[in-house]
Parts: sequence; structure tokens; C-alpha cells
Amino acid sequence: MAEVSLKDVEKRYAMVPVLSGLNLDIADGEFTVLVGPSGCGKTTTLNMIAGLESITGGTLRIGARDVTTLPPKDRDIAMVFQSYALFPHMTVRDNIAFGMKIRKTPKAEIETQIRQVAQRLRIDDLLDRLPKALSGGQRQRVALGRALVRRPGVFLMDEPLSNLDAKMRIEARSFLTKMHQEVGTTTVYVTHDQAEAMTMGSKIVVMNGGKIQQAAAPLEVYNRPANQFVAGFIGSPAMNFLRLLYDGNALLDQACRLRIAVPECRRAALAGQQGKTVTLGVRPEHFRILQPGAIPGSDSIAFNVDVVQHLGHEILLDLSAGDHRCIARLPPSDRSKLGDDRLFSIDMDHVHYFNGDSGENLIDYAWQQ
Amino acid sequence: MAEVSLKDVEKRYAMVPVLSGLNLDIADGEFTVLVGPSGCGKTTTLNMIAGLESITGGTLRIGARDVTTLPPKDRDIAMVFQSYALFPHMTVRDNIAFGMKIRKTPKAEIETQIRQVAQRLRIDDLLDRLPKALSGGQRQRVALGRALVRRPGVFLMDEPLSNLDAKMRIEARSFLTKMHQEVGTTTVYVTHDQAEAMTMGSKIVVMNGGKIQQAAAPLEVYNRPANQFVAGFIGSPAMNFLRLLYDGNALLDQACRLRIAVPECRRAALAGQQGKTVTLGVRPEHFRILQPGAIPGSDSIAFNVDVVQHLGHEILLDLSAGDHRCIARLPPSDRSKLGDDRLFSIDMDHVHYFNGDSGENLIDYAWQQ
Amino acid sequence: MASSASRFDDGTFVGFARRHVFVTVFGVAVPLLVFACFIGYPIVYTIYLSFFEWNGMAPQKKFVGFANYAYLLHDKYFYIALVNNAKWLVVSLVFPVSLGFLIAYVMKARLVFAPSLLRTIVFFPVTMSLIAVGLMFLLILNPVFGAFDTLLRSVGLGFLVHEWFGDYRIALYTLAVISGWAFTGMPMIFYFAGLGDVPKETFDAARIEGAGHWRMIRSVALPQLRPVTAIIVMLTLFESLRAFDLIAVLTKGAPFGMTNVLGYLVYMESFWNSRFGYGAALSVVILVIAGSLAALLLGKVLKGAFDV
Amino acid sequence: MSDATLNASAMRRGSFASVLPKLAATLLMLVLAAVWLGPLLLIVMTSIKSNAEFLAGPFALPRSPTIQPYIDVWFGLGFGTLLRNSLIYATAGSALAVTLALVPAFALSRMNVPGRKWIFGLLLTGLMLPQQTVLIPLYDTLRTFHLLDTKIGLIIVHGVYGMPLQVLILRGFMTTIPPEIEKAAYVEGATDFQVFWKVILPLSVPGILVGYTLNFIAIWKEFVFGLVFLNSEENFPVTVGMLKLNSDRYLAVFNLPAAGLVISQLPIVILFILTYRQISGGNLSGAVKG
Amino acid sequence: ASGVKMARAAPAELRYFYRAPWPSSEVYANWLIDEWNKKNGDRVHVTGASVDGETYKTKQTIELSSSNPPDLFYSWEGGRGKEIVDNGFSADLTPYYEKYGWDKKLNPAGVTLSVYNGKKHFVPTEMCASVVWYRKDIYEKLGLKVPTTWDELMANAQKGKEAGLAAFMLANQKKWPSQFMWSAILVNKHGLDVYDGLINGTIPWTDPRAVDVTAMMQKLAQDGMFEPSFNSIDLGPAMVPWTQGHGLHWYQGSFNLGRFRGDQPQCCVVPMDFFPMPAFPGKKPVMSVFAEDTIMIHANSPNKDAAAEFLDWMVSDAAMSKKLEIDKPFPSNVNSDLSRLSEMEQRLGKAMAESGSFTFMHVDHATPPAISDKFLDGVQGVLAGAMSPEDAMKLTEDEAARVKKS
Ligand SMILES: Nc1ncnc2c1ncn2[C@@H]1O[C@H](COP(=O)(O)OP(=O)(O)OP(=O)(O)O)[C@@H](O)[C@H]1O
Ligand SMILES: Nc1ncnc2c1ncn2[C@@H]1O[C@H](COP(=O)(O)OP(=O)(O)OP(=O)(O)O)[C@@H](O)[C@H]1O
Ligand SMILES: [Mg+2]
Ligand SMILES: [Mg+2]
Repeated sequence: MAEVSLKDVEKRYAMVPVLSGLNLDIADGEFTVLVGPSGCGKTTTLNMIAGLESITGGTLRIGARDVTTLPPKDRDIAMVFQSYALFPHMTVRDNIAFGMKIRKTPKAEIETQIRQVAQRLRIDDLLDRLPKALSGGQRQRVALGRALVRRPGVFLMDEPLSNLDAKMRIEARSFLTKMHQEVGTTTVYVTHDQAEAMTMGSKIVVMNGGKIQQAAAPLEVYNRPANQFVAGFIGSPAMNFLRLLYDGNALLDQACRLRIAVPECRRAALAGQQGKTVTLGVRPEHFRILQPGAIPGSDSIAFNVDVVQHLGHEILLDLSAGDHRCIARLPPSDRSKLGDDRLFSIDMDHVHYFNGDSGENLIDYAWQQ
Repeated sequence: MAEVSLKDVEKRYAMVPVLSGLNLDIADGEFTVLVGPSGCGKTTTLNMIAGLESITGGTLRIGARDVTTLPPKDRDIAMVFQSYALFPHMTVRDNIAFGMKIRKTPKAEIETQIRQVAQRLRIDDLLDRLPKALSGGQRQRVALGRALVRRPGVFLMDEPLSNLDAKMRIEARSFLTKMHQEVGTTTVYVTHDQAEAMTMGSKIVVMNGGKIQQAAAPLEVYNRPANQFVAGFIGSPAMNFLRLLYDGNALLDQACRLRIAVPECRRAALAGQQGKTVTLGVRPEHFRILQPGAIPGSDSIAFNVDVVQHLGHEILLDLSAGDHRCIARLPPSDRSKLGDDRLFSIDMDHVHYFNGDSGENLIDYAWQQ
Repeated sequence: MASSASRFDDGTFVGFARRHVFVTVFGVAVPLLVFACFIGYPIVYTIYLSFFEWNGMAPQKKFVGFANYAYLLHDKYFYIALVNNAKWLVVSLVFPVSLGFLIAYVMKARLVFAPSLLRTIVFFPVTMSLIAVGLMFLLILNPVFGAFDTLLRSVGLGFLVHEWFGDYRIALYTLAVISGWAFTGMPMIFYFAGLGDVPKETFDAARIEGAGHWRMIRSVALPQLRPVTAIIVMLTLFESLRAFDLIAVLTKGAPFGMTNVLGYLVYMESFWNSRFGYGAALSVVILVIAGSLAALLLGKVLKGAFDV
Repeated sequence: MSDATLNASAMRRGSFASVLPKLAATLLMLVLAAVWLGPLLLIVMTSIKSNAEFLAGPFALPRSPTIQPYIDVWFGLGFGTLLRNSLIYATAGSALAVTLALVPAFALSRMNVPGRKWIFGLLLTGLMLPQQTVLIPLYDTLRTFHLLDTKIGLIIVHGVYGMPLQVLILRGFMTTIPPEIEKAAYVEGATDFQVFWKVILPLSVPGILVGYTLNFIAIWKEFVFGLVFLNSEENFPVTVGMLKLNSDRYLAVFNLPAAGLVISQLPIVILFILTYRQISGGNLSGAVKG
Repeated sequence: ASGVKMARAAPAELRYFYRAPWPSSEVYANWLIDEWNKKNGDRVHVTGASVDGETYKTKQTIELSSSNPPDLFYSWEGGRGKEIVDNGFSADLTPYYEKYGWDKKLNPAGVTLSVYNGKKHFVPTEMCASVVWYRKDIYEKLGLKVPTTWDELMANAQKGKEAGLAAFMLANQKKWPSQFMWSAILVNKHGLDVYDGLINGTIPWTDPRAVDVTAMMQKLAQDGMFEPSFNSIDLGPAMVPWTQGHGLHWYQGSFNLGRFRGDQPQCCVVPMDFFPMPAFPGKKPVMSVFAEDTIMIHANSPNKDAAAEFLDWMVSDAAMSKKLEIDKPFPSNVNSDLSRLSEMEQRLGKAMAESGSFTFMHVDHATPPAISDKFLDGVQGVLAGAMSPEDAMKLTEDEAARVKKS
């Protein structure tokens, strides 16, 4: 068990910076999820923690030790790869025993450990198979077993579930969460998957372009995104953004077809934005349909329904109003049809306001709390 | 434009049957989605329609013609592959023109067609690039363009979106749907993705083990699954199943901790099951939390909360009651915590009853309608 | 109609040929025809000839049944050659194949500077004709003024100096090492390419598990390179069984036949001693050995690597 | 760059273990360079000495370099014709080998030819056959087709005997082309031939280059076929001409063989410089992949 | 130079197949053919093809039995020649010998060798003799006299050895050089008839006299009479110790004169001379004189007369003198003008011409290759100390028996 701390960590490939000034503290036993668009440097970060990539600047500490230049084997870490990276020529048993054999763990000890881990992962009857004779989910568990058995200080996982199909992914997600609850090893977890990011970690680190955008608890990131990037990245379907002009009281679009009054309590935060563009962020679930005949309020917009997507437990509507495009999430009982013109109200308690240029969230939640 | 009809179609690989007695009629212009677990034969079915795999038994008709033994080029079909399968050594233009050149379409004609399709797909400025210089979404559109340009009678698509990231996938989904609305070509679409299956097609064909389990409209499949397999396969998280004993009035579990009264109107359908095991199917969204202190009703169960997954717009609870495990979908406002014991009611109007052995849905919806 | 479907897909060659005329003609018929004329006929002829006694010139061949094979069983030279072939193969596997692998690994692991230069240098002799290689080493290993001996003496390793071609205990190894010198580049590039196909993650995983280079080679790289190894071993096997040019250039079997290998013996017996029947019998033996070892290799070690 | 940094800092911290492999590998490289480069340098050195100078000090650096050996051996053996012939044989022979191998490789890698295992195995026997075995029957075959002592005859022999290895290499390479690409072509209406010609062939170019180069080298090195199937000097390839350098009488003058050797190797050096990236890069991967 | 020529049919095509062991041989052959074609090309046109000596045999085997064989071809004499004659590839040249009077101008030893079953089958174009070469300067330095008996030779050898020299150069890597000494010793010690008996198979190789000579060779090796590493040095490289003065004697064929001359037009690079293998007590010494280049006419050639005409051109005084000028000695035409050679070379030439018709070939020429091969292996093995003389001769005899049987 160990905490991980990155201080001003940098990575350059042939002088091209890929990561710059990364600062991140991961507490002992914490489950941290790294998310971000492809190419933002998640894998690179993980590889640097693992020691697979050299660190070109800054310091990396694991536990009490500065491990910046140590080779992987001296860092007390274990890693699970997206492709599992099982040794294809070794049985499950040998795969799991590999690290222990290298460390010259006594035979009997190895056997005990393997049995324990295999039982916990429910792979005890697969021990003599080769990886190619396993299903995706089983492989994933073997990879996990190989990492678990050494009781490392830190677990690193790079999209370990992305090769599984939807069903297995949900299962494995619960499984990993429980596992972490039991063993409590510090874990850094990279994923592309919204649901994984939201549900698995106690902290989400959102990265973009080699920089950390926000690092906070999942609901915090969901409800109080630091900036427009984070807001758009977390949540599926993504948050809807409306670029509007702030006139001191309300947000207007250029064609003047839209006018959304800003609640009193938010005006202070938006004070500096008068006459400038503000991006209004509305999550799909914060649209509500007004019954036909209802009187349009200060928070209502008339949308045209472009596409209706029945998902069974919910309905997604692709909406448009002039140049603005939105997606709304509605209960399955909704009866909207393609081509309908409907009036929607926005739940103004849950909208977000972003600086039209920098994308910064204009509300300072920290102060608000 | 053409309808597709499979009659008793079979496929054996070296005498091992992979598909048996497939019967499927796809109307002209219909958008049919093929779903099913990995290895159930979706790709094989598509390949047989395309002529890429020989048909070992039965008849395949496209339009008015029997094409069972015709080579692909004589079938008037186009196909989009999961990997796009663009010709890496040809520019986008040549990729799109490939089929027409082979058919010796006049040069000018080819040029016009390409321009039209490229404009529609918004790839007109990419025409001279090689595939490797395109993003995933662009490649996907080029593959689509190659298929569209020939105005084939039938479109076959094998998981065309599964290589895109979540954001692009949602975009492409809408795009494909609109495209189909415009050109109206008969389409057979294979996917793993729940949302695609539910939203894109006018018909879902659920396959398992080389057999068709159900072929019907999406909401029909969602709300009236033909059997337990279909019920469990469609919907995410999956439908919860409780194996219970039917005593003529209610469903009981063996430990007698659970007793769920069967509504009067369903008793006729369950008549033959008295004393046998019935599987009760409950979708996650059909659990409702009873406020603490509420009186347990005939449709309520006490669950222990194992895992809480906050997804932002909703909450998923992993629940357990004795040996029964369920997942419930709740609004984000819910405050349940790990370890809580809570009382849930089941929306009995929306539950399903399956034969405990065969998995057949015990309610005959056709009759009911 | 269903019957017509199965008629076409009956899995027979005729069914296939009817649907794929181009492939059948140019992918099967033409190559097989060419093969039959230029390779098949010689093989059949060789087998035929092995039952005759013939000096290569006489218009008549004398049928002797299995006499050539019977003689072969007592031919001391045959056994010398057979054993030498085995030694040659072992040296080839130990020296060029292992070293080729090692160089490839070291380059892939970026452990050396200027890996491409090293690759070029080591690959270059592969392009040299064995005559050239032979001539070169005749000069270098010459016992009178050879650079190698001079070098050994000048660095104080004079005790290592041997009659590289003259000492019957080591001459064969000298030859095998020379052939290895010329051959190392081949396994090297095959392994280099093969290493590129081994998933990088398995190396990363092994590193994290604490594996050093030795362990990495033994437990991660080599097992995953088995198909490459099998191809290389197979090509090495074929090469070593066929080898005769280097021996023809360098020793002609000297000293006193101790450097004969099967390939050279075939040449000797046929063209030098004018016993073409016997030479043919030796060729058949080579074919049988090569064929069965290859089959063993493909069937056991390399299961699936050539799945066609 | 990054590795060097890592290396430097590791050394700074005295973590000897992580530098050791690199040191060892670098040492190994130096030794290897010497072992592989030494003989070649020695030959070049010998080739620019006079015979007297060589006899005086075979291992010494040339004191008065001369190109006389090159001139002697060039005109003595007629290297102009020899090189031209070799170029013809190697160029055309490997072209033929590749051409012959392309469709079979396509058939064996992409098509479900019944009995393809046997066909492949049969072709492989071409790799096992000792060359010296086939001389007499092959001579018959060539005589039958009136191809003895013709360039075209030798080209055919080289082509056919190059084919098996080409099939092996190209087949391996073609199996790495994703099947979907080929399927797409079929669906687009292509026939077998069009799939082969418009899709598989262009995509196999790297594999073809590798195979061609290896074959070129093999033909350039070969001498037995050339020796036996040719009679006229104007048809001899370099290696057959070079055989004279191997006669023990020629070896009385060491600089001549050395010079001949250098000359005979020059074209291949040039080819090698042009293509070694292909053959030593990852492009062989297809050839060796299961 | 006749006036108006009649229109004629296409000229007869002659294919001439030869060996070109030296760069100069090639030049000479080209001259020979060009000259002929200049004069007779419109009547009989000759094309030549050459390969090197060792591989020549492979080529020859295939070519001779082909349907389109060469009209004239190089052949070895002795065992290999017999094979060719026995298989009916070689035309009987006796009539041509008579027609052109070749007997009179050709070296008698060469003419004798051309006789198979009473008929002459080839024309020698180059002759050789095997003699003991010695370093004149070292002889002077050590105060040695040219020996006339084996014992004197041994005494000189002993002195040379004591002076730190190799008493005899052997350069036996390619196996055949050692048998030069072997056969010379055998002939000189036990008589030509014994040697002929061994060659013809009337005396087994295991005969004590053959074993005795082998043992003598073994003794020489054991006594350190040969240069170090003698079994792994080839003739060419052996020139280095020879020129550097590390060897005293070298029993070798005169075809090495080219080697001894180096880049000079005349022999030799170092001061050296020769003497015939000296006599053993009670025996008359015999010098080995043999044909180095011999030309046959193919029995199936449609142009035998024309081929013979070309042969006559080859051995003509003019052609032979040119051969001396361009190529190495010695011409088979005894009338050739040797004056452009050094005194020593001229002396050797005279000695060859006068050696008479009864000399001998070394084992590798005299016997079929299969036998000589084993014989050579045996001797090399004995010299290396890896085989006993008895075993070596047994090896040879076994092979001889096998050859005889088939
Ligand atoms: N060896 C390398 N040389 C140069 N640039 C590299 C190298 N490896 C990665 N990069 C660059 O570094 C950046 C970050 O890569 P990284 O693999 O960490 O992204 P990621 O966040 O893991 O992306 P993904 O979600 O696609 O896995 C990318 O822009 C990539 O192009
Ligand atoms: N060439 C083949 N030989 C033998 N069996 C095959 C072959 N191709 C496919 N199969 C088998 O046929 C079954 C159906 O395969 P298919 O590829 O159609 O599945 P799928 O539904 O497309 O699966 P996925 O969702 O993983 O793509 C599988 O069990 C597979 O193992
Ligand atoms: Mg990554
Ligand atoms: Mg599939």
C-alpha cells in the first residue's frame, strides 16, 4: 500500500512535450480514475508511474520513496493492460506465478497464493488452460490475478475492460469495485467509459492535451465541472452547450429568438460577462417538456424534434432551434414524434455558465459551499 | 431496392452447424438490426447474404431473384465493415469509385456520383487523401460512401460504428438514421450496442446459438420479449431475473422470505405453472424505493444495497436479498448508501413471467392485443 | 436450389475450380505444372536413378535394385557425412541462429547505439556468394600468414591458434562457423521482424513483474517467437543438408574426408567419382531426412504456424 | 534522447544494474562489428596491394595502393559481360520467381483451395532438394525445351527454384492483409482476378520487395546452375567467371581474387543500400508470422 | 589468298571446350581461336568455352553425353580419360596422327599416354614434369650439393631441417600434392612395373611395397621434414614461405612455373633450380612426365576432319611458340623454340623431351577418381597421424575392389 505523488512531472518525446507540469496526489488506498480524450496522455502518465517510460522532468514518489529513476521492478507496482498482455505460451497458473518465480518465492508459498487469488477471482478451474482457451472476461480476470497476487503497493490499469462486451463490462465493473473495497490497494485506472469513470473511482482526473483539467470526486465533476471541457466530456449524451449573449439579466441568441433569464442568485457570478458571450450548459436530463398549451416561461425554449430514439427505459430527442442543437433525455412515457414542435423548460437550478472564450466555469462552487 | 428473404438457411463449417433453419423476411426499404451475443452467427448471416460465405442449405432471395449460389458481384448489395475495410492504397476518391470502375461506369458519371455522395457525407474535401490520413469518423463515412454510391438494392453493415469512440458513435448513429430516412435502401445492420439496436432499426432480430429468438419492432422486443434470453439480452443494465415458485396465487422463493402476489389478470397465463418454477423478469427501472416506514405490500421486497453507482443522471443500485441479486435504476436524487436495507416495490404492470425450464414468455402478447 | 448450393460447395477441387478459374489456373495449375517440369521431374528421376548404377556417361544404366542403398549402410563416408551434418546443424543453430536472435533482441530493446549500422554490417555477408566467402576465409585463416592467427598471437591468445582447415578435429567446425558468419544476417532480420510482431505489452508486463533481459528472452520473447524460430530452423536445416559450395571451395572434404557433408558427398560421388546412382541414393536420403525433420518441426514445434 | 537521460541519471545514482546490460550490449556490438567488418576490410586492403607487397606483408596496411589488380581482373575475366549477365539473371530470375509465386501465394493464403496443405507441402520440397541432385534431369528438361546455354533457360531455372521460398514469404505476408479488405472488394463487384490485381497485389508490394531482394541476392550468389546449363562465355554470370579465381593456380596472386571479389560484390552493395531498409525493417513480419 | 571465291554453304561450326587455369591461358586460347577463324572462319568456324579446372569435370560429364556435345574438348589422361574412351565419346585419332605426322613432333611420353586399347585418343598440347625444386641460394648458403641418390637427398634435407627450414614443401591441403612424392618414391624405389601393377589392379594397394612408401611418407612427416601446417596449406599460399625462404625442396609439377615466375616473364621470383627425383640403390630413376592439357575429338562430332585440322593448328610450331609467349610452358611440340625461357626452364624442357616414352602419371591421373580420392584421403590421414599406412592402403584397396566390381 502506498500513496503516489507526481510533482511537476513532464514528458517529452524528442523534445515534443506530451505532458507538462503534472501535479497529482493519490492517497493511500484511493481508487483514482484517469479520463480524457484519446491522445491526451493517460497511458503515458500510467507508463511513467510504472517506470515503462522515463520521466523527463519532475519527481515521482511512491510511498515514501523517490522512484523517478528506478526500474519498474523496484517500484512495487502491478499493471493490467487493455490487451491483458497475458503470456500466450504460459498456462494461467504460470502467468500468475511469473512475478513470484522471478522473485524466487518458495514453491509452496506460490501455490498457496495462486490458490487464494484464483478462488477469489473464480478462475480456480482454469489454472491449467492457456490464455487462448479463455473468454475475454476470463482473460481479464487472469490479468487481474497476475497483478493481485504480488500484493503490490499500487495497481495501474489501462482500460482493462475496454475489450469486453457490454454485459461483461458491467459485471467486471462491479467485480473490480468490490475487489478494491476488499484489498484496498491504491489504484490508478484509465478508462474511456463514462460509466466506469463515474462509478468506480473515489476521484476522477480529467485530462486534456497533457494537462489535468479537474481532479475531484465523480459527482463533483459531474455536477460542478471546472470548465466547459470537463462538462462536455463527462456525461453521456454530452451536456448541451448554447452560446448566448449576456445582457446583464438574461442570455439571448443573436437572432433574438431565444431569451433565457438568469436567476438572481447567479447574476453576481456573471457580472463581468455583461455584453460578452456566455456558454450555457444544460444536461440532457434537465430539459422538461411543457404540456401543449402551457405558457412559455423565462426558461422555456421551443424546439423542433429531429430524431426520436427510444431506448426502452428512456427516450432521447435530438432537438433543434435555429442553429442550436440539443439532446434531451425524457422518460419512456413521452410521446414526441419526429417533426413535432415542442416547448421545453430548462431546470435552471442545474445549468452551468462558462466563459465564452476560456471555457472556465463562471460559478465558483468552492466559495458557494 | 429489394426485399431480402431467407428460407431455411443453414450454415455448416466442416459439418459443424453454425446456423440452422434461419427464416427471415426483410421488407423493401426496411432497416433491420441483427443483435445477439458474440459467436451467435450474425456475421455469418450477413456474409451469406453478401455471398462471401457459401450457403450450405436453404434459399436466399434478394428482390425477385434466387441468389443462393450467385457470387457477390451479382447480388446487388453493398457492405460496410466494422474495420471499414477501405483499400489502404487508394485515395478516398478511388475507394468510392472502385465498384463503379469495375462495372465500367462512364468516367463522367462516376465523377458526378462521387461528388454527390461526398457532399452528402461531408467528405468532399477529403477526396484525394489516403485512408491513413483520415480520422475514425471520416473513414467510417468513406466506407459508407463507397457503399452508397452504387445505389445497391441492399445495404449490409457489420458493426460499422464499434470502432468509434462514444461521442462519435452517437453522432454517427443519428447520421445513419437520417441517411436511411433519405435514401430508403433495405438495410441489414449488425451491432453489439444496445442503443443502436433500440434506436436505429424498424425491426430487431435477436439471435442466439445460430437461431432467431425474436424478430420484431424495437419497443416490442423491449416490452414484450419472446423469451428470457431476449429479455435478458435487450436492455442495459439487463433485466433482473428472480427464479420463484408459483403456488397459484403468488411467487415464492424457497427460503419463503419473498412473496410476490401475481395480479389477477396474469393468473390465467400462469395457470399451467402451478407448483413449478417461474422466472420473474423485472427491468431495473421498474423498482421503486418505498419511503422508510411504508407498509410492505404484496409487490415489495426488502433488499440490501451492495454497490451504489452514481452515473450523474441516474443511480444504479446493486441489490441482494438472500440469493437473489438485482440492479435497480433510480433517479439521481436517491440517497441510498452502501449497506442500507431498503424496501422496494415492483411495478407489477411491467414485469414478465418466463417458463422456468424453457425460458418461454408465459404471456401471449399476440393474443392479448 | 439447396442442392445446387451444396453442389457448388462440395469442398472438392472440381467444385472450387469451377468457381475460381483464375486462381485454379494461375494459382494452382501453372505453378504445379512448372513445378512438375523443373522440380518434380528431377525428384522422380533421382529416385529412379537411385536404383541404377551409372557413370553419368554410358548410354545404358545398370539396374541394381537396392544395392546402392545397401552399400550406403556400410559406407564409412556416409556416416562421417551424416554425423558432420548433425554437427553442422548444431553449430548453425548455436551460432548464427542464436547470435542472430541476440543481435535482433539487443537492437529491438534499443540497448545499442546505431542499431541500423550493426544490422547492415551483419546482414552484408548474406549477400556474398559462398565462393567469395570461401576465398576470403582462405586468406584470413591461412596458417602461414592468416590475419586471424596473427591477430590471436598479437593479443596474446597464441595458444588458440590452430590449423583451422587442416586439423581434422576442428576443420568441420571451422567450416560451419564460416557458413554461420555468412548466414547470421538472415536469422537476425527474421527475428528482428518477428520481434516487431510480439505485442509490446507482454514485454512491459514482464518488466513490471520484475523480469531482467535474460528472463525476458527466455520466458517472453523466445516462446512467442516459436513460429519464426521454426521457419529459421527449417531453412537452416535445408541449407545445411544441401550445403556443398563452401566445402567445395574451402576443403573438398579434406582433411581425409573429415569435412564431408551429405550435400558434398552427393556431388563427389556423382560428378567426381562418376557414381550417379549412388549419388542419387544419397540425394534421396537427404530428401527423406529433410522432409521428415521438416514434417516433425511443422507438426510438433511449429503447430499452426503454417496453417494454410 | 530520453533513454540517454535515463541512462545518465541512473549512472549518477550509481544504479549499476540498469547500465550493465547496455554496457554489455555496446561491447557486444563493437566485437560484432569487428568480426563482421574485419574480413571485408582485409579483402579490400588486399585488393589494392601489388602481389609482391602482399607476399611481403599480407596483414600490413597498403603502402602504395594500386588499382592494377582491378584492371587486371576486370579485363582478365571480362567482368563487364559477367556483371551484365548476372544483373540480367538476378533481375529477370527473381521477377519470374515472384511472378510465379504471386497467385499461388494468393490462393494459399486467401482462398479455400481444397488440398492446399498438400500443394503447399509439395512446393516446399523445392526448398529441400540439393541442387547438385537435379543437375542431370534438369539438363534433360532444358534440352527438351531447347533452353540450354540460353539466358532465358537459366532465368527460368532460377525463377522456378526461387518460387517455393517466394510462396512462403508472400503467403505469410498476404495472410496479414485483413480479410475484410478483400471481402469489401468482392462485395463491390470484383472478380477473383480483380481482387488479386487491384487489391492484394498493390497491398503486397512491401512483401514483394522483400521477396524480390532476397531472391536477387540468392541468384547473384548462385553458380552451379550457371556453370552447368551455360556453355558460352557471353552467357556466364559473375560467379561462374569467379570460379576461375578459385583455381589454386590463380590463388598464387592474392590481390586478383580479392579485387574480383570486391567487383563482384559491388552491384549487390548498391542494391543493398537501396533496399536494406525494406528487408531489414519490419516488412518481413508478414513472412514469418504464423 | 585465292582470287574469286565460290559461294559456299554456311561454315562448319566447331565447339571447343577447354580449361583455362591461368588468366594467360584465356588470352592464349582467344588468340588461338581468333587466328584460326581469321584464316578459316568462312569454312570452319570455331567457338570456344572455358571453365576452371576443378569444376570442369561436372560440366564435362553432362556435356559429353548430351545430344549436342562439343566437337573438341579438354580431357584428362589416365583413369578419367579411360572412362571417356570406354563410353565411346572419344574418336580414334590414330588416322589423324598418321595424316598429320603428330607422332614426330609431339613429346613421346605424351603420345604414349594417349594410347587406349591400342588406339590414340587425344593430342597433348601441354606437357609437364615433376621434379624436385630447390632453393639455389639456400643450397649455397648451407654449402649443399645437388643430390643424385635418395640418401644424399635425405642428408641435404636433414641439414635443411637443422637450419630451421622445411626440408620439403608439401602444401597438401587439397590432398593431391602429397601423392607426387609418394608415386615418385614408389616408382624410383620399387620400379615402374610395381606402380603399373597398382594402377592396373594387378597388384593390390595393400601390397607391402605400397605400404612401405606410405610409411616412408609418414616417417618424413613425423620427422618434421615438411613445413608446419602442411596439411592445411594450399599451393598458392605455400608460395609465401617458399619465397620467404622457409622451404628447401619442393617436389612438384612444372605447371607451377607460372607460380614461380610471379609477375615476371621468366622464372623465377627467387633463385631456384630443379633436379629429378634421385635414384634409390640399384634402381634407375624415372622422371614423371605427363600431359597437362590433352584434347579429344568427340566421337559423335559431325566435323571430325575439321576438328583434326584445328588440332593440327593447335600443335603447329607457330601456335606452340605463341603459347610459350603468352601462356606458361611447356609445349607438347618438341620442336618449339624455347629460347625465350630462362636457362633453367630450357633445361627442364629438354629433359622432358628426352625422357622417353616410358614415364608415369601420378596416382590421381592414373586411376579413376573414385580410387585416387580414397588414396589421397588415406595419405593425408597418414600424414596427419590419424591413420596407419596399412589402413590407408586398405581404404584404397577397398575402393579399387568396388570400382572393379561394377
Ligand atoms: N513513442 C512516442 N513518440 C512520440 N509521441 C508519442 C509516443 N507515444 C505516445 N506519443 C504521443 O503522446 C501523446 C499521448 O499518448 P498516450 O498514449 O498517453 O495517450 P492516451 O491518453 O493513452 O490515448 P488513448 O486514449 O488513445 O490510449 C499522444 O499524442 C501520442 O501521439
Ligand atoms: N471459418 C470458420 N470455421 C469454423 N467455424 C467458424 C468459422 N467462422 C465462424 N465460425 C463459427 O461460427 C459461429 C458464428 O460466427 P460469427 O462470426 O457469425 O459470429 P458473430 O455473431 O458475428 O460474433 P461476433 O459478435 O463476435 O462478431 C462462431 O461460433 C464461430 O466460431
Ligand atoms: Mg492509452
Ligand atoms: Mg461478427
